[in-house]
Amino acid sequence: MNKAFEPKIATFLCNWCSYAGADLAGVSRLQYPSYTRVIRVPCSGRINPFYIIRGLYEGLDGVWVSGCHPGDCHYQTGNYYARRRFSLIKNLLEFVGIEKERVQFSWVSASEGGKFADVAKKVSEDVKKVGPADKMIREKKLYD
Amino acid sequence: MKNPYIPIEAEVKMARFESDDHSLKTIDLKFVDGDIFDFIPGQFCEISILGRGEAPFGIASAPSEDFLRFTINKAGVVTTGIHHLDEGDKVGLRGPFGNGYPVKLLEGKNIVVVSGGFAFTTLRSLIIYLLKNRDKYGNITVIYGARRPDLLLYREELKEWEKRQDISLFLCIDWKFGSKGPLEEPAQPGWQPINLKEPSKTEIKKGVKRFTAFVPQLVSAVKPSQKDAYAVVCGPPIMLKFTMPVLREIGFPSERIYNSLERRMKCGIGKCGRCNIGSKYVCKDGPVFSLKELEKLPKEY
Amino acid sequence: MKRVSKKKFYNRLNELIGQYSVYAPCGDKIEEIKDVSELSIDGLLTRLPSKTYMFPQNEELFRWDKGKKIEVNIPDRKSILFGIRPCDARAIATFDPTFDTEEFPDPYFQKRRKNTIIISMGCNEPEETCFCTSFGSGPFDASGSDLLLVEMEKDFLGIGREEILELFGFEEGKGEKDFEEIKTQAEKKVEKINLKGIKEKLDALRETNFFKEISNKCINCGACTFLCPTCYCFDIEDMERVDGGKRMRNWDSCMFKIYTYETSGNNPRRQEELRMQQRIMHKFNYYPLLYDMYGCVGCGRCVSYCPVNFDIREIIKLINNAN
Amino acid sequence: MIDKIRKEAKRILEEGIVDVVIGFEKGSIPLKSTPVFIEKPEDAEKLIWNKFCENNLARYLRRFKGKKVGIVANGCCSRAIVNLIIEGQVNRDDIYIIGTPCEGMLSRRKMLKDGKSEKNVDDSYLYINCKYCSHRNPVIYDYLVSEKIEEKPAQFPDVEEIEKLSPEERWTKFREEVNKCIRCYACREACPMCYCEVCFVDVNNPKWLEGGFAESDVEFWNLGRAFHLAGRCVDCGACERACPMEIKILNLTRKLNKDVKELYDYEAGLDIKQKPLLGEFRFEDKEEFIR
Repeated sequence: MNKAFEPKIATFLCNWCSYAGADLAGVSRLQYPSYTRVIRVPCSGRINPFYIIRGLYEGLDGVWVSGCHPGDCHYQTGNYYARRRFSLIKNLLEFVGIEKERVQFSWVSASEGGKFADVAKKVSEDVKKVGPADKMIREKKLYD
Repeated sequence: MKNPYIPIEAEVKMARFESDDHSLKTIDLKFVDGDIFDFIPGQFCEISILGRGEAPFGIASAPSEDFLRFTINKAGVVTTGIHHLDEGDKVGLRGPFGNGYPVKLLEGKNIVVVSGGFAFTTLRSLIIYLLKNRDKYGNITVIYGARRPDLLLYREELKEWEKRQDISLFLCIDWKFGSKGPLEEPAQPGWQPINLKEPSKTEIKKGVKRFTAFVPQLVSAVKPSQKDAYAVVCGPPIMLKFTMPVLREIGFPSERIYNSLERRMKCGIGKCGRCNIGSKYVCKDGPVFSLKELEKLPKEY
Repeated sequence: MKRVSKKKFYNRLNELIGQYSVYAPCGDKIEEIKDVSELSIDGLLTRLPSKTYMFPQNEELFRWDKGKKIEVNIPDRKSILFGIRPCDARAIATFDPTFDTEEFPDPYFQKRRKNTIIISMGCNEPEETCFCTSFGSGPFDASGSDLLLVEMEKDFLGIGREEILELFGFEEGKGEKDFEEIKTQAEKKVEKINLKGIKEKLDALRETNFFKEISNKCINCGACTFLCPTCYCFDIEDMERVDGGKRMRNWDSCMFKIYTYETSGNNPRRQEELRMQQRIMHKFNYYPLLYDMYGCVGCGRCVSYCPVNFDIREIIKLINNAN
Repeated sequence: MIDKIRKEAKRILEEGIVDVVIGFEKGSIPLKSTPVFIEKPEDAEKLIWNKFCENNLARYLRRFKGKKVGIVANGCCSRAIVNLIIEGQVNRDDIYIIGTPCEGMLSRRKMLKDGKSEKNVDDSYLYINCKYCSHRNPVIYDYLVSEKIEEKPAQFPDVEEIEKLSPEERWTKFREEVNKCIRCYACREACPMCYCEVCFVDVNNPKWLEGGFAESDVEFWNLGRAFHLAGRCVDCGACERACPMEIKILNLTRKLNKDVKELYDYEAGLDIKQKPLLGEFRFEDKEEFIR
């Protein structure tokens, strides 16, 4: 592997805040690594923790979930519920030995284009630091 | 050694939706290499879409036709995959499996075909087979019902059969938009109501072929003669449950009622173990059983 | 009686590892060994049954590449299955009528079966969960194995096919008397359950409430069926990959709700007792009816590993008492 | 204690308070007790209570919907009942709980391995969750068979030990354990809280994971099942005891219990009025891990 490691990061963005934040980052011409693969969701509360496990199972190097700041949820309380689930799944994955850098969470509002770019940079750096995922991945290829 | 797990490649020659709501799709298949195998009406094939899985479907075409026809309801993963198929696409096919209808036994006899919903597929195969060998068989009565007119399969052919003299066809529907419970009035214009409480008292006028009723009630109203006749029944479990007593009432002994069953299947060759009723495997020893055989087996169907 | 010293036998086995793939108990499982030193046959039964070898937990039926071109690989290699117990060896024979049929032979099973020499090891010290003698068999039953070894202090006594005995250098020797003694001692330890007429008894019980009454305890997990050496139910599943896919055959269990669940939502065996009934009937009614043999060999795994101690021996006794 | 259980079971059956009593009877193999369903008062003599009543009887409650059920329940069983009531699976009025304070169950397999018998066994043979049990007395009951015993605070030294390891070591440990899995789902079926009509492994749309026995699949299954018990696990250990392959499933569920306790000061199944952990929130819930 001579090529520099380019991680793949599944990025779940809340439609009402982080997705708009990403948009703003783009419109403002802010630079951040392009390793993220964005999936728009209606709310961070939509994230089934199984999505995160499934992401790792599919061989992604990282999973990043971003939603609205507490109190700002479009559906009033979705992110509060999500917060409990996230902390439990994060701890559980860490407990079984998945590097903690692989699963990341953030609150980014629609006006925080700068924060979005910053977090994206940090997440990418973190994932890059721990290297390609090698745990829990299902067989990817049959033929060499 | 022939490997029974390997599907043979077949091409979709025709694909069309059968019902208005696009829940039923008919596909015609031909093998990429070679001709179609010989089979008996009532047998089934395992259609596989590589990557999605495979599922058993009854063959709806007759052995005399040069394609294999299947009509498939969209329900699960494989059937959804099949619904996405277009003409020219390839699928895998294994078969034919099962015993099929006892066409040899039926020779020289009158035949009553009772069917409900999209279970009509294998019966189409049977009816076309019977019509092809018309001189070998006695009277043919077909009673077929579905929820709505558009859920009746093969409507072009049904229209044709309605006109024919050598087959008496009775159709029924039982569903009308916004209605709850059984219908006493026509569900659609042209569909005659029958007395639902005491269907056997309904007088069926000659030439009337379309009714508003459930299948068991229509059977009771039509009263096909049991004399020298065999009944072939295929339909959803609830229809079977109510049709059997009606047929018995008319006087069909259980050894002259044939029944095509369905079960969850995986292998189709009597190995994977799930489709058994008692010691019989529906895939290998069935799917067609006489009621007499079924009575001997546990009441699991 | 043919006999050979243990040392000589193991040396010979080691020599054969090049020519044959040798599978033997390693801890809980039966695995391929590269050297005799990896063996661990001290325990009586491996936790996982012999079918893990003959009928693996998941087995590839075929695979396809991007162009959907199908490719079948059936391993074809001479192998030795060494060190399993006689009950496990006989269990392999119970697969034959299902997988070795004339109409639809199963090439995966057949090939492996044909290529395998089964060397089983008699049980000098059967466990209390064993009930193999109930099936007219016993801890030293050689049927089902190509060679049955009887462990003596320094030697193995061998019962089995001539050419296999020769392969391992067995020589004529004494030992009948010792063997008889070991055998009677061992057989005494095994519980014998009355199976007479169980098929007819089950026929009579089928329409009654019997199974509903006894099955409350069963939690419908698959532990018994997965550890059973004679249970062969399987599921066929496709696995898609970026460059193709494969169709796999995985173990399945009649104990699972999903096992008979049809797409329409209809489930003929929705109730727990029906699933339990299926397991018992399959082993003691359908199998005798269809193939004239029991679908059980009395290894006792389901007895010792059942989470709720739903003892198949007790069920048979209940069946006997119910009539 | 056994006498009292029998007497009470007999009484409630005779007086028609319940239709069936779920309890334990002597098992068919040594060091094992097995669930029993008593319907006739005279059969109440079969009931026993000892150190080998290792199943969680609350698992059976859903089978007797519409019937009045008596159940012999220790701490964890009663907690499971509470949880089932909270989740609307059973009705409190239909259940008559014969509470049995419990000093822990003994590990049958460990005893057999070491050749111990009932007589020469000590507390080191207790199941791990029994050893650190924080609710030895039933939390709800209609009848208590003996004096309540002293409670200890919840402890998780076993989990802490694993937490101290490096990620790689933890992963190896997890992998080693989980790869024994044969996916017989005994853990799921033995668990009183695993009652889903269709389990996530059985769903084929979305198909969360494949049906094979590959490492990744069994890892997904074990993680997924554990996570489904977050804030619901009553730490009865039925899953681990049921596992024919002796996988240490409790490592995962106890880790979750520890987190739940530390982060939200929550323990499952203590009070009928409790709300499910993931069904409520507090504004001040911790969120340091979120950027």
